[in-house]
Amino acid sequence: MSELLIKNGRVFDPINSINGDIMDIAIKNGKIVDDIPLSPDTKVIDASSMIVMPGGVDAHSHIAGSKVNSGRIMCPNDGRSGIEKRTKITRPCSGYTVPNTFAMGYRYAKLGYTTVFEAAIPILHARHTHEEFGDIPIIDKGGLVLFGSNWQVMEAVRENDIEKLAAYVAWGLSASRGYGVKIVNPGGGEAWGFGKNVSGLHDTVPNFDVTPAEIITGLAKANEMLHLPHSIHLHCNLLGKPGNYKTTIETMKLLEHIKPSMDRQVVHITHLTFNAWGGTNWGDFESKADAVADYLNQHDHVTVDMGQLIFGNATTMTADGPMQYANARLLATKWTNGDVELEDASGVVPLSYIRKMYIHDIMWAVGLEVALLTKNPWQVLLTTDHPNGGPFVNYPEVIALLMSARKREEEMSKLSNKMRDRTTLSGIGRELDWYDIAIKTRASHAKILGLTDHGKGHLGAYADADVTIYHINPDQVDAGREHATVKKAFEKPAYTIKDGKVVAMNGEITATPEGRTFWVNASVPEEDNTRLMKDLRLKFRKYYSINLANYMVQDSYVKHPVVIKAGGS
Amino acid sequence: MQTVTLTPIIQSKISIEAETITPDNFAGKTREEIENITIWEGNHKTRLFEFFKIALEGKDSPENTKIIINGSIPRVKRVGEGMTDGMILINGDVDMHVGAKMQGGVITVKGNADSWAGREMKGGEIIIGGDAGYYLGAGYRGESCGMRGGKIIVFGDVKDYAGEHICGGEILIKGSAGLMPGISNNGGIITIEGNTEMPGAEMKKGTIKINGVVETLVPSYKQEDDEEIDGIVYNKYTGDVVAGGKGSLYIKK
Amino acid sequence: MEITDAICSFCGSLCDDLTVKVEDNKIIDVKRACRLGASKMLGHERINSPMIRNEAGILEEASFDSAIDKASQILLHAKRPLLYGWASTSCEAQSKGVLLGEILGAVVDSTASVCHGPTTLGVQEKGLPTASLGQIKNRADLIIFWGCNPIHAHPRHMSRYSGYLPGFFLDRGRQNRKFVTVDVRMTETAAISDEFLQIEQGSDYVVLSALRALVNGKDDLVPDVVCGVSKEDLVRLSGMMRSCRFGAFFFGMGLTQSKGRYKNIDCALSLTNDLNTQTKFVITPLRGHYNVTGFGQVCSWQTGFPAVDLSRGAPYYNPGEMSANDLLMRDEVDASLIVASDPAAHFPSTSVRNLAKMPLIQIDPYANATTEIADVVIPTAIVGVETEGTAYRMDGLSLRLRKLVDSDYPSDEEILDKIIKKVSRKGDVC
Amino acid sequence: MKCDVNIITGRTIDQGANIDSKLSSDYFNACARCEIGAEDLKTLGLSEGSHVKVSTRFGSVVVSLALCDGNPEGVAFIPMGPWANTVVNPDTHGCGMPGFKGILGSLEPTDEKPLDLKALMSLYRE
Repeated sequence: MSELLIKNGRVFDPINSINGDIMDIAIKNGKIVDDIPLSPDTKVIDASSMIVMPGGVDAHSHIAGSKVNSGRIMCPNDGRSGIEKRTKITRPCSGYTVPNTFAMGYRYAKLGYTTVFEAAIPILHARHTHEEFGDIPIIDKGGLVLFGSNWQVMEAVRENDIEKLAAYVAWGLSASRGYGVKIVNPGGGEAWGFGKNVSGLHDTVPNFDVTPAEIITGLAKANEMLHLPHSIHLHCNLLGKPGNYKTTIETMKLLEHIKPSMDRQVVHITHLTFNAWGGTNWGDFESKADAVADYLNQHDHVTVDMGQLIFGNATTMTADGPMQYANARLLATKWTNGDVELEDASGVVPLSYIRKMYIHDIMWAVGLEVALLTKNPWQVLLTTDHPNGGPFVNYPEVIALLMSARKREEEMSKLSNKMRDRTTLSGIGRELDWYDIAIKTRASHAKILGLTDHGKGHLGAYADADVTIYHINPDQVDAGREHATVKKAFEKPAYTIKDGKVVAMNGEITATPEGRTFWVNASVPEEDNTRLMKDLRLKFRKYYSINLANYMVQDSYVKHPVVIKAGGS
Repeated sequence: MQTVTLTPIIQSKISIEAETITPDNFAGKTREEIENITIWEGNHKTRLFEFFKIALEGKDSPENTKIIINGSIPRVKRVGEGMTDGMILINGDVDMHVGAKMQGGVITVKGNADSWAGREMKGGEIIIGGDAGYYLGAGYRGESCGMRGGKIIVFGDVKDYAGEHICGGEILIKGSAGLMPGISNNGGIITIEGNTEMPGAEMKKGTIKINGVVETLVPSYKQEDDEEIDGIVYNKYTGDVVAGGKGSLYIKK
Repeated sequence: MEITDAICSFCGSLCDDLTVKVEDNKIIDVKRACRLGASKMLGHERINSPMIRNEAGILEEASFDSAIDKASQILLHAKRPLLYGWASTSCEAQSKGVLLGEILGAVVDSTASVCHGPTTLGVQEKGLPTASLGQIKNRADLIIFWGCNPIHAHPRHMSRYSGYLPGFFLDRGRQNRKFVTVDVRMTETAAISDEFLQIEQGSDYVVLSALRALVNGKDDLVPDVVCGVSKEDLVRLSGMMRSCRFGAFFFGMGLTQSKGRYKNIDCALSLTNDLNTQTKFVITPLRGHYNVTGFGQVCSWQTGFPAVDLSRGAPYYNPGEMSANDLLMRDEVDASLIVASDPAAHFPSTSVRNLAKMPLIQIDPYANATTEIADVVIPTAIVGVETEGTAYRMDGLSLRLRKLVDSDYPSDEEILDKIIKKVSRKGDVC
Repeated sequence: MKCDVNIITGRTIDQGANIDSKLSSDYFNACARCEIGAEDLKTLGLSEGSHVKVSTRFGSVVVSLALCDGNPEGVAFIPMGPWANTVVNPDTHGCGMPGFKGILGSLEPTDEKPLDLKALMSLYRE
């Protein structure tokens, strides 16, 4: 029995429409409760003059698995940049863009985050992802599973057998102990199997006679047929190419007619920093964030995240194999590729985003423009697509940029003039408030993932007692002017509380409990499953390099699982 | 002027990590303070006086601080790491990473220096009277840049990968060099008076000049017209073409 | 009893299609295993009991508790302990090894440093353009074996992944594929290849550079003969590489141990990268022990580096300085713990001599050369036969090894855990 | 009589199949050997199975000779193992990997017999 009372904080809990009210938050046995009697054993945190928010939730980050580890192995130079010694309660840390697993957990917790989702897991490599999850302390985790170039998916789409497709999605989530459907450059991964790519939504995937558009709509239908808590999560075709905003908008349009099976978006399109681009080449490259935001302002079936670029080192990692090779050739840098049989591709390319290189400057602006030009704060999540746009430890920088037009102006003064000419950023006066930030860093993440009913992203009764308390008084700080103060406060929360336990204080780890892993177990009609298994048995016998019996992630790999049930009605 | 003399009293078998031995760190300190400076013997944290007898004269700023190591310290690593000014004189051999990340000042090694001497050096000068080991003036694993500035002179021979990833600065080797000196050269100048093997592979920019015999040249250099430098006629090559390189490789005719 | 889909824990191929027949808790037959796998599964003579070397220099049987106690005392008093091996045990045990390294302030290095360690150094220069083995099975119409002899070291590799089986895009298997072997001598692998390019020992870097020049259209720069290989042969090989639909480059110790070491890998990686401008090409190291890949993975996600010096409480990585042989050659190590490997059989004599001088603890199922110089010997269960655990295939795929028979021996993980408890201070993270 | 060779070491299937029974005679037979081509065999004036002393500047060892048609002249192959390791080059060239291949040395006939594993290892404990 542990009790904790957070007194007199200024609470921002957007899911419960609480906007800065002075309130007490009571915690009992790891959950938020309506009220607790103040017994002598109750620990009290005086949060007067401080901001209280639900623990941060990150719906899109690359924190574990084969790609992340490839990044570590190929970049010992990154490893040495974040060295921290072992302490009495923490394991040693390393890395900046690709921290070791321990640092991953500690740094998120120190930043006030308590739940983080890994955004790209090939089913075949899911065991590895869970092994790393097991070594990421403190935070709760879940993972999105790659389906976009999967043979079984493309065949079912080609046959227009959405029931079988749904059965495969359900099976794949179960096999990988995964949470949701991720689609990366649909069809492109397969084309990359022979060194090619797909050129757009309606290009035919070689050898499979389907188009990216058909893969996306097919998976969206299957996703809704299964009532999955999260929508499809999509990395669009042509990402990383000038002019791709058209494809991005076209992709959004493609899904207008699909009805969500629950109260959420139909599609989440990720890291807009990399696909709201105009121009036809790197010479006339420009931002088209305004066009994308216009579309978002008129449609509510789409949510997006920023994937904000952070100047300095990044390690790009994605299932978009062909894009990564193009990157590596363009930048003449290291390149790791990891095609996954029958399922997908991947690439890892370390790079640096450099101020005054106008392409990088424009990319930097795109993420901010999307966030600021889209009116509904719930529609755009704050992310850096860690570590693609930059490491997650820079979220406070992004928060300060969103809250302060002055900070943006200061930053723009260090950038190229082309950036001003080719983006709308300098004309945007909008400054987000604390409530908006609470939405963009936790509430909306949880809502978009479908986790609010599972205790995440809010401070209502029975929610997980994941709470962050920031050393900043919204009455006294004008975020627009005092952006440095804001950034500092978000860099070192006074308290991060996970399941009712203080895990970090003022940037120091105080406890290292093990987090949970969310996964979705969706049921499908037996007959669909029977048809599916017939296909899969053949695939394993002939084409996979391992047997079906050794494929599924065994339960022993999933520490503290939380199984969310789904399935057709 | 401040002069600190360190006389080795024990030769440790385990390498001592002593990145704390720099003029920057010694300047202005008393003898007792210097004696108590932290060094590491494996996993054991210890202090300078456990391994050195220390004599001190004067008290001054880093630029006017001279450290004399009176004897060989073949198991003391990282001496002079990151130093910005002043002088270190080692009257004998020194272990790995001497002058790593050095930014200024002068290090003189009378004897031999082990591998990674002048790793990622940015400025200053390292003079090695004897031989040097592997990776002289090179980089760290996975980094794209090794030495960026300053000068290293080795009077003896050096082993493989001298100046790997060098991006600036100058290395002069009076003796012979091992395999692949100046591999991935991206803007540094390397001169080898003696012989070497497979110089300059993947060179992008910079210059490598060899006055001795080159055992093997990688087959991806373009031969240009001969050039005369300081009265010596050289075969001139540019490359490495597989890296899109425009480096210059001079081999004495 | 028959156990199907059993995974072989011998080499980095991790074949997962074995059928093992068990009677009276003994494996009496193994189907589909190669000679290496079968020899392991069917068993060898074991170390019976823990042993401690007495003052007369003789190994004497001891209890597990006293052996663990003695081991812990040795490690606790060391200033430069080396925890080495890890290739033939589970990721779970490797993970304990890293933790023990943190607590002791030790160097934790694996057999990769005398195997594909240089490959990792090459990858750190250029990245690793690779693919899963199934991808190669389904697509590769050109297979290059460079400095490796899978017929000896990975006997089922060709039949399962890299040659004989039909794949989705190659329905006639071997007939659809060309094999090319590059080596300094005519090996069995070379003998069954369509092409054999015999090169001078130690000339790999130069030959690879010449191929790079050719692939990049710089034919005019390549001399008529490159280290004994005719330009004509090189032009033909580069032509095959450029015109295949999907090429797979496998390599072994012929590259990692020859002159230039990791620079050979670096060059092969660049060649692979270049070839992707014209076709699809991937490259994969043939990893030896069944879980040497796993150590690199575990150590990297836990510390950021594929091998690590934790002497100052924070991870430090620099092969050539903190690798087992560098430390041993310099006689820096003052105590060592050897887990699931046999450095006394596989290190140069200088290293072995220095290893023998200092206290040495061995954790292993079998008596081997290291046992002959060990001071404390602790026998354990065989992972993948007597105990479960995770292992990584050479292409980075993790698999769950099965337990096939019961055993009275504790696992490596359990022994390491006991040592960890003995050497930790109260309240420390572990 | 004497023959200069470039020595390479490496895996063989016999070495691998006996790797967990290193005290066995099968392991001894698999590893205490040196494979050379017919020309070198002729130079030495020896036949397969004869004992030969392998010497390099790092040490020497006595092993049995075997004929390997695949070996070009001047290349000697010794399976990886304790016998090979007495003659390999310990220098790691700054990257952790000793010189297991490309070691220059010589072969010469000898009356000595190869040591078995225990005898070989006991030298290290002296």
